[in-house]
Amino acid sequence: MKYGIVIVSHSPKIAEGVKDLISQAAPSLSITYAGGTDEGKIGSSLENIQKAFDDNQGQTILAFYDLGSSKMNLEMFLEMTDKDVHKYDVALVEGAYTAATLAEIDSPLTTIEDSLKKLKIK
Amino acid sequence: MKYGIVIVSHSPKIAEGVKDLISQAAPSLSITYAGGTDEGKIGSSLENIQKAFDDNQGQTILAFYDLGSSKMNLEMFLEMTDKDVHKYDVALVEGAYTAATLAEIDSPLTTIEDSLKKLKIK
Amino acid sequence: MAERACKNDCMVGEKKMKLELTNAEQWIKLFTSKLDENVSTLNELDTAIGDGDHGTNMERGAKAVKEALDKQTPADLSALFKTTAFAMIQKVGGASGPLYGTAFLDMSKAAKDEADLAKLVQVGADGIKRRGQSDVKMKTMIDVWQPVADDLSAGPLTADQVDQALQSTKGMVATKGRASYLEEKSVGHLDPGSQSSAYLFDSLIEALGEK
Amino acid sequence: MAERACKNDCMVGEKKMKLELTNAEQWIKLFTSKLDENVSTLNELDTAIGDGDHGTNMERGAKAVKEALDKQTPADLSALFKTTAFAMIQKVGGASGPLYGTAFLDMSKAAKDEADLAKLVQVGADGIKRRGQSDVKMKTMIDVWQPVADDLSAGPLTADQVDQALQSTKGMVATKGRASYLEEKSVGHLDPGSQSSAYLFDSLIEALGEK
Ligand SMILES: Nc1ncnc2c1ncn2[C@@H]1O[C@H](COP(=O)(O)OP(=O)(O)O)[C@@H](O)[C@H]1O
Ligand SMILES: Nc1ncnc2c1ncn2[C@@H]1O[C@H](COP(=O)(O)OP(=O)(O)O)[C@@H](O)[C@H]1O
Ligand SMILES: [Mg+2]
Ligand SMILES: [Mg+2]
Ligand SMILES: [Mg+2]
Ligand SMILES: [Mg+2]
Repeated sequence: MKYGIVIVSHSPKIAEGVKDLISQAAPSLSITYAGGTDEGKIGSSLENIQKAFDDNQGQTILAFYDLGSSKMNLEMFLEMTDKDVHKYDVALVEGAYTAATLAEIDSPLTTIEDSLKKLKIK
Repeated sequence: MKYGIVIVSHSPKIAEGVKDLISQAAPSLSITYAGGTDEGKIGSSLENIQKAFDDNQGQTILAFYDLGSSKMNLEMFLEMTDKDVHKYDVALVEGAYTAATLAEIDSPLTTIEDSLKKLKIK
Repeated sequence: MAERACKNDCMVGEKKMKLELTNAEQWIKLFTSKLDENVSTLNELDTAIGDGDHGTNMERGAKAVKEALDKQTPADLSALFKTTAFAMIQKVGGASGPLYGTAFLDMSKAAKDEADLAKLVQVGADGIKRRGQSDVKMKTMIDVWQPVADDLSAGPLTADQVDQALQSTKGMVATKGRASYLEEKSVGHLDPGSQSSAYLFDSLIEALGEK
Repeated sequence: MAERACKNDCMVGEKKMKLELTNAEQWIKLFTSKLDENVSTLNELDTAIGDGDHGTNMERGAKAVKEALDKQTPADLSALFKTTAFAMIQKVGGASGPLYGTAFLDMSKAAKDEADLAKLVQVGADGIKRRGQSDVKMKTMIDVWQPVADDLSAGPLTADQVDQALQSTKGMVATKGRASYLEEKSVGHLDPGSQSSAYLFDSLIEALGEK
C-alpha cells in the first residue's frame, strides 16, 4: 500500500473517532492511531505511538497530532524510526481528513502537501 | 456561568473526546457536545445539536464543528435559536482547546476571538 | 399571485404550472421510491468522490418521509413540504439532510401564497445555496436544481433537461462539499447529490404526466 | 576529557564537579521522593496555567524510575540516566515525559565520555530545547535548567540560585506549552515544569552535600 495514516491524540476517543471519520472517505487506506497514555487516560504515550506505526501498512506514512506532548512523543519516535514518515503541523481532524481523501486515490505527495498547507496552524 | 462551549462533530467519539480533552484545561466550563447521527453513526443530527445547546449552561456559547454537514446543521440551529451563540470556522480540536483555556478564566470575547483568528481554516 | 410568463412554444398551460397537492403528493411518493431503488447507485457515486453514504442517507430520509406522510395526510402543499423537510432534516444524517431540508422548508413557507411550480423550485434552489453557501458550477445538487428551476420557468420540464443538468456535473471541479477535497481529481464523476436531485425532478415529471 | 575551567572564586575543586555515580544515584532518588511529596503542589501550579496534571504525571514517572532502579542497579552514570529517561518517557504521559526523557537520554549518551556536572546539565538543557523547540524566557522548565547549567559552570550550585531561576518564571509570558494559550494571563504564576526542575536541582545540591 502506498500511503498510511497515523493519528496521535491526547484522547483515545478523538484518535479512534478520527479514524472512523476518515475511513469513510478512505476505506482502503491503512489508518492506525495512538490515543492517550498507556493507561488510556488523557495524555500521550511513546509506546502507543510506536505500536501505531508498527501496525501501519503504508509505505509512506502521513502523521497527524493534536497538542504539545503528542507532537514531542511523535518527534521522539521519528528520531528512532527508519520508516518513511511525514509529520504535518496542521489541524488534526481537518488535516487528516484532507490527506486521507487524497491519499485514497494515490495522489502524489506534493498534491497532498499542497492541500495541507492551507491547514497549517501549528 | 459566563461561557459555555458546544462541540459538533460527525463522530460521537471525537465529540466526546474533545470534551474530555478541553475539560482538563477548563474544568469549570459548561461543555456539551453533539456527535454523529441520531443513531450514533458517523454524520450529524440537528436534534443532537439542539440538545447540546439546551443542556449548555453558558450565557455566551462558543461553538465548534468539524466538516460540512456539522456546519450546516449548526447554522440551521442558529437560525432557530435565541441563545447567544458564536460559531467559529477554526480547527475543531485546537480551536476548542484554545477557546476553553481562555474562557475558563473569563477572558473577554475579543481576547478569545483574537486567539481563534490564527486557527481559522474554514 | 404573479402571472406565469410562457415564452417560446409553451407546451403547458397555466393550469399545469400551478402545482396541485395531489401532484405534489405523488411527486414526493415517487421520489422516495426512486431513492429506495437506487441506494447502491447513490452510494457508489459518493464512494468515488465522497464518503460513500449518500444512498444510505437518502434512503433513511425517504423512509422517514413515507412514515410521516402515512401518519398524517397533509392538508396543503405547505404542509406536505414541511413534513418532507422535517423528516429529511431529522433522519438523513449527511449534508444532504440540511440541504434538502432547507429547500423543502423554504418551499413550504413560500407555498403559503405561491403555487407556481417554477417559482417554488427556485425558492428551493435558493434555500440550498443559502444553507450550503454555494452556487452553480461547484459540482453540487445546485447544478441540477438551478437549471431545472430555469427550465421550468421557460416551459415544461423534460427528462432530457434533467439529465443534461445531471451530466453537466461530470466535467466540473468540485469546490464545495466533500468532493472539493479532491480538487481536480473530482472531474469525471457525477455528483451524488445531483443524481438524487435528478431522481427528484424525474419524479416530478412523472407525477405531472400521470395527472 | 575536557579540562574544567574554574573562574572567579571557585569554591569547589575539580573532584566535586565530576559527578560520581553514588552522588547521582542519590540525586535521582531524592528527586523521586520530592516528586512524591509534592504531587498536589505541582498539580495546583498546573491547574492555574495548564491542565492540572503535572504532579500526577511526575509522580507516575517517579514511581517508574524507582521501580526500574530497584530492579537493576545501574553500572555507571550513563546507565543510570538511561534508566531514568526510559521510565520518564514511558510513564509520565504529559509533555514533561519526552522533555525530561530527552534531557536524561542525551545526558546518558554524553555521560559515556563526560562526567563534568555542568556540561552534563547543559547537555540536558539542550535536549529539552531540541525536544520542545523552545529556549529560555518562554516560561518553561528551560528557565530553570539553563540558569542552573550556567551557575554550575561558574561554581557550586546553591539553593538560592535554583530558587531565583524558579521565581523568574513568575513574571514571564508563556510562549511554549499549554500556558502559552493564556498569553498575557500566564503572568503571575510559577511554571509547573520549572517547579519540578527546581526539585530536581535541589535534590542535586542535597546529594552533593551529603557526600
Ligand atoms: N455546500 C454545499 N452546497 C450544496 N450542495 C452540497 C454542499 N455540500 C454537499 N452538497 C451536496 O450534498 C451531496 C452529499 O450528500 P451526502 O453524501 O448525503 O452528505 P455528506 O457529504 O455529509 O456525506 C453532494 O453530492 C452535493 O450534491
Ligand atoms: N515546548 C516546551 N519546551 C520546554 N518545556 C515545555 C514545553 N512545553 C511544556 N513544557 C514544560 O512542561 C510542563 C508541563 O508538563 P505536564 O503538565 O506534565 O505536561 P502537559 O502540558 O502535557 O500536561 C510545563 O510547565 C513546562 O515547563
Ligand atoms: Mg456522503
Ligand atoms: Mg456522510
Ligand atoms: Mg499538564
Ligand atoms: Mg496533560
